[in-house]
Amino acid sequence: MFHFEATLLAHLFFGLSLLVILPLLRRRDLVLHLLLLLSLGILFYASSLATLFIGWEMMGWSSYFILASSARVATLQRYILFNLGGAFALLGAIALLYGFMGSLEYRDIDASLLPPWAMNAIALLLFVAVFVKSGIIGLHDWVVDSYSEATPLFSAILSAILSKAGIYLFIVMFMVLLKEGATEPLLFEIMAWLGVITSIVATFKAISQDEMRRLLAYSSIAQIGYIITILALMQGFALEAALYHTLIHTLIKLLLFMNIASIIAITQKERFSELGGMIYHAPVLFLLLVIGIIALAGMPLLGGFNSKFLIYTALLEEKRALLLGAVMFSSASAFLYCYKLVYGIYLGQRPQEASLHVSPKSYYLPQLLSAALLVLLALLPSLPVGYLSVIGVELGFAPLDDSNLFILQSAFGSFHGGALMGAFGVAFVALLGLLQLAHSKAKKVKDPLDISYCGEVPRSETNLHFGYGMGYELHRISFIAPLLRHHSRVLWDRLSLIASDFSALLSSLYSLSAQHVTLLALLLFTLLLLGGQ
Amino acid sequence: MIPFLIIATLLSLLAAAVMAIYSRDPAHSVLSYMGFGLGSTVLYLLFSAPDVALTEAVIGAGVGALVFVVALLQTQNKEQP
Amino acid sequence: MNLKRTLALSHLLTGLLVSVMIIALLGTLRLLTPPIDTIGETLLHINAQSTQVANAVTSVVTYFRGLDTLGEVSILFLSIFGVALHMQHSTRNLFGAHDTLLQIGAQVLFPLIVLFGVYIITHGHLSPGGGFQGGVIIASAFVLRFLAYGDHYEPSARLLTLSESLSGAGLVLLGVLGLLLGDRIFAQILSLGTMGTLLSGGVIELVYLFVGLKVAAEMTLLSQHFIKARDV
Amino acid sequence: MFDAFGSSALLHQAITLLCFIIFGVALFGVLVKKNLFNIFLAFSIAEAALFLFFIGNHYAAQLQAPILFEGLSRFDPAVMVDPLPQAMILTTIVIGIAVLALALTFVIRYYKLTGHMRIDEMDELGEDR
Amino acid sequence: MSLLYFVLLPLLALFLMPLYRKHLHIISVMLNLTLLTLALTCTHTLPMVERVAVDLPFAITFVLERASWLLLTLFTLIMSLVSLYHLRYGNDKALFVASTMLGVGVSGLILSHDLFNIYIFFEISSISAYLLTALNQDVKAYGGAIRYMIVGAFASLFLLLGIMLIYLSIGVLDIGAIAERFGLIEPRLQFLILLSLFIGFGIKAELFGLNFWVADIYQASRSSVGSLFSALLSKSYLFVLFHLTYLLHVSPSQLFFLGLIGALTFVAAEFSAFKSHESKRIFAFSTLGQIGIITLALSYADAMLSAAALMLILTHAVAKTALFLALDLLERHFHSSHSTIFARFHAPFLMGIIALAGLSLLGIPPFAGFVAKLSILTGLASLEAYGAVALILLISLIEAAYLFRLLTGFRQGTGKERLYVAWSHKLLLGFMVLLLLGFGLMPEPLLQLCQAAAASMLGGNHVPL
Repeated sequence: MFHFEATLLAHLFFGLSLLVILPLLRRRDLVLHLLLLLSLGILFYASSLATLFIGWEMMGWSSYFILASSARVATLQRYILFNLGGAFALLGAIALLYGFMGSLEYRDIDASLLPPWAMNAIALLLFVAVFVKSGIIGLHDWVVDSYSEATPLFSAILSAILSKAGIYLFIVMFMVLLKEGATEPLLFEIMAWLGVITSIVATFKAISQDEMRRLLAYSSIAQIGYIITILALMQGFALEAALYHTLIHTLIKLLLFMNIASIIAITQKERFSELGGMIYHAPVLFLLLVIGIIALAGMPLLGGFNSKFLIYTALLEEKRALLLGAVMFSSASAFLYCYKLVYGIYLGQRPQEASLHVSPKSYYLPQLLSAALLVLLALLPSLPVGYLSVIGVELGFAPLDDSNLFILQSAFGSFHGGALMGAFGVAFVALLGLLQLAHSKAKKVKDPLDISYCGEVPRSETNLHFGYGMGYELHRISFIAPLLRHHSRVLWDRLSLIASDFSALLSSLYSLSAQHVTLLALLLFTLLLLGGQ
Repeated sequence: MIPFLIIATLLSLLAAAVMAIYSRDPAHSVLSYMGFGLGSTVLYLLFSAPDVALTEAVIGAGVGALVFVVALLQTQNKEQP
Repeated sequence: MNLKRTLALSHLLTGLLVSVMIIALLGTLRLLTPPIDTIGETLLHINAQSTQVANAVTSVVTYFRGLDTLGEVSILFLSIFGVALHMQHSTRNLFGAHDTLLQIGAQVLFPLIVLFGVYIITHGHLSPGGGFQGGVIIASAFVLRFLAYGDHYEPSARLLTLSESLSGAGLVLLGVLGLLLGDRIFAQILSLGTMGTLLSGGVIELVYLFVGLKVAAEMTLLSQHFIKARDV
Repeated sequence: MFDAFGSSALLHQAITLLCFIIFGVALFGVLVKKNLFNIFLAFSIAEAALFLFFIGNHYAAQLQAPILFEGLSRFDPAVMVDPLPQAMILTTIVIGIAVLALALTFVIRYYKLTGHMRIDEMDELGEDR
Repeated sequence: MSLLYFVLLPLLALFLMPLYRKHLHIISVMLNLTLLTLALTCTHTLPMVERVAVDLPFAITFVLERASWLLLTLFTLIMSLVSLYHLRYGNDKALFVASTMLGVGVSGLILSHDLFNIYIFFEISSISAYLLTALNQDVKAYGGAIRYMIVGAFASLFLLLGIMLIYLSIGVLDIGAIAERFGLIEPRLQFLILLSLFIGFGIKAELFGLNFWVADIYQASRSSVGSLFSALLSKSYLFVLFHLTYLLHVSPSQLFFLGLIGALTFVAAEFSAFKSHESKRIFAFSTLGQIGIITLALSYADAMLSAAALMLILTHAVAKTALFLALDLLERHFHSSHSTIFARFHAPFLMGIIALAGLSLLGIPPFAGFVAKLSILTGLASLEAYGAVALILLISLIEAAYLFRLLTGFRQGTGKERLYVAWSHKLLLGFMVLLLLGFGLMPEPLLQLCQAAAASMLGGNHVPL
């Protein structure tokens, strides 16, 4: 008898949802947002597959209707089709399970009864559902489009919360319900590699974006790629690393998207090429963003490092050097887009004609909240570990050591959060001071037009800051450029084109004259009469 | 004798049907249709179904033909203005 | 020319299809063997006891399968209603003839035809014929007057609809009465006469009477609407 | 020469054959004629062919109409035609005429609205209309 | 309580029309509500068998068992809702006559157990459908009605052929008696009879190969009429078709063929809707799609799947009625039913209704449509028909694509007109959506009803004579 009605895992995911959605509630579309929250509650606290599916689908359509107020029709089509595609895959898996179990209650499911082919088929279908929701490369088009076309606040919800549903589904299905099933290990191997490939490709795509929210969308995809990779190891330690990263990523994305929402509210601009120099106008936002990107990059100063640390050690523990290398490569490349984010918006030259508005004060609250939590987690890295361990134990894995809140333990060593932060903070301040000293003598440029090189005199509308155009050169690198092309979009577009051609053909059948309709009926009659004898 | 009559009537019904359906002149069609109705009345009589014969005569051939004639007249008004 | 050829080809193919179908159909129908007994024969057996009606077809139509007849009457009603609805009629008669001879003939024939129709209806249980046939015959008397008098003769549409509706309602009520007093629709709630006499049918005669009245009104309406249809 | 038809089975075969030829001719008309008027006429004839087939297959030389009169005082299936098919056909004829009248009403109205009644020129329905 | 009242009362109301010709809309509501009450009072006396004419075996019988009761209740419910909807629009004689007769026709179709009687009701419902199609009295309406009549005449020819052949070879018309004697017929002839009946009912039940007329007819008629067609007409023919199929013990290969036809209906309809921009055509295609799924599910002759199919019939009927009635409101306002009108108005309540009913139609939780779809999928899975599961799931995506495209109109576009929706209409539409939501959240009672109905439909509903 297994009861899963109100586990800590569900509490964790639902708590994160509350953390994100409550500060963002607005009068506009309030009902739909509450429905979304309700659907998340249903999803996380379900005790039968049918209820789980109800939550999953409600989440899909309520977010769709919120999105529909701002997104283009093509984006909406993509959003709902991908989401429903995933949902129907889930439904297929549920139907298949029902065929063997005769019940949809969690407690009646016994995966050890499944024949291997059925288990693998179910696993594949569930993979589709999880991958679509997480935006694994090839299935990611809808993520980027919808994040960039949603209202700025809703992008935060989409990225911080809804993208985690796939992870929850994976944990519930594979680590709880189907743990006993004889899934082919190769599938998880493929999944691990898909995750890491996703993170690499998405990272490079993020670097080459010109739109702020598209960049963050790709960054989300990349981060979730890590989580997918680590989950595919199917180990207790990996599970906790994944949950930790989920927690951190939620906080980071809430912070960053809200930061960008503020910027959009102030400037009404979405692109790096139209922005710059915002530090003079909004220094507080700049500081918050810096906290966010330090955490995002996984540098050892803020909470982002903790989860990266766990991920690396988990991979090490499983002796997956190749995966580790790939994750590290992608993680290191992430610095580039972090840089673009901070430089492109806040530093550099300020566009001339910019007319600025005031950012709503309420946008600061979620940012401050998550920034504070990120700092706290940096100081006390083991704070959530106890909680996560309990979850791990609940799901049947060994607990982590959390005896000292300041120290994050792992099989390959540990670090002291407070000390590390202190050390890095001192080093950072020292470095900054040195730089300040070195630059104090530098000549200040009065007018950006003073710069000239190669005989070119830039005109006043020429944007000179470094964020602009950064990442374009990636297109010229022979082994990266193919990654940046829209292969999957071409594929899906072609598929929809085929469907619509087929549709045109069939619908012409439905505009036949009555005579032809009777002729066809007669033909059917005759053929059957001759064939059926 | 009656079988012979039945076959003969059926054959003439076939001719009437062809005339009624494939004639280019609607007037011929309607006339042949009436002929078809009368022929089938005869046939029903031969089949010892006087009730059906009477019905066919007044309703099938009678009302049917009336309806066709009137429809014909109603739709011929504009055809040659 | 090309179009013509396509047309000819499509006709040829259609003809081929139809003939193949008919041949296949006939090939199967060859196997048709008459059944050992049919319900029609059973009905024929019990007809003498249960209805006292000389014309077995009538007893089947009105008594054994009275529900079919009710359905048929309502179909007729529906169809005539549709015709009346979609053919707003004008006063202009399609046959605008004013032939005095025809008018005199119509005057003479009118009562005779009506009488004949009434005869057919009332003797439906004794001889061939019945409500439908008689009704149409009565209607034909009105149509004759139409043709003869052209624009100057028009039976009151209201009266026609009223008599149509009321006779229909009478038929249904007869059925309901059968349900309430007897045990089934169109149950014999009247006493039966002896076989072969005019008043031998009981309810059957009433059914045919209502049907006849209804059909007469309906057919008159139908022809009136068709003949006087207005141009749009 | 026609004595062979004395056996009712053969006669039934012949009736079936001819009725279905009429049926086929009418069906062909339904499928190829372009004038709505002719199409409904063809339907009416196809229906009539079916009726004839049905009634004809219940006929046999020794059978009388199912009506009592002077010479006949007892309902007996051995000498009378089955009354049920006749009742059925009687009903169906009336239904057929009712449908026909309605159909022709629609055709007339259609003609008065559009000025034609050719089935291959009916294009008022379909996408983007 | 006689089953004949379901036929006689509407007929009486029709024939007495001259007495109250100014209040037909009120009479219509009263009549339909009475019939609904009558249907509900029959719950405890099921199954009911009534011999209509004579006491000998093989007379006309009316039978109300669990399955036909479910459908009868549904039909009277839908008729009541539609007549309540029209209450605001005052007296409409043509609508009253045609819709009441349609009610008579479909009730008779599912009640009657006599094949020739079924033919009569078949014609009654067909003719009322022709009249309903032509209700608007414009070119489109007449064009549609003429098309419909040609196809319908063709269908009734074949149905008649089938009935005649049955009578010619076994001499009975009651379908129970036919089932008893059907084995006596020569197999090839058996096949021909089944085929003729299939063509006759299949055309009207809108199955693939025979349904290319459907979109035009829905487009030609009013939206509110579309709800009657979609919820009542096609479902009743489908019921009769499968009733006969189960009773006559058709061979597994023939059942498989029906399932194939169902699948084809589903696929072809959903794909055709994908490119359509006329909302009535889109809804027509979606109806066809659902009919395809229902046919597919029924063709397995399995208790659980049949229950699911009945459930789908119920939920689809309610959802489609809500959608069509909402569309009718729009059509009356914009005088168009092109899908662009969905982006041209602002009326939150109406938009909510359309969206929620659309979700139920798609089988998306938490609406009743989902329960039906889930039971169909689980039923198919437990029969190991995984191909069918995959097909339904894949093609449902296409359905989602076009339905959601329609719904996006609500949140897009500028310069929207405010649309006034009367309170009575809000109540009515809200009731339907609540019904869907309620049965989506608490499906158990309805599922039990459907299971009982499926059992009686499959398990030799052969009522003892």
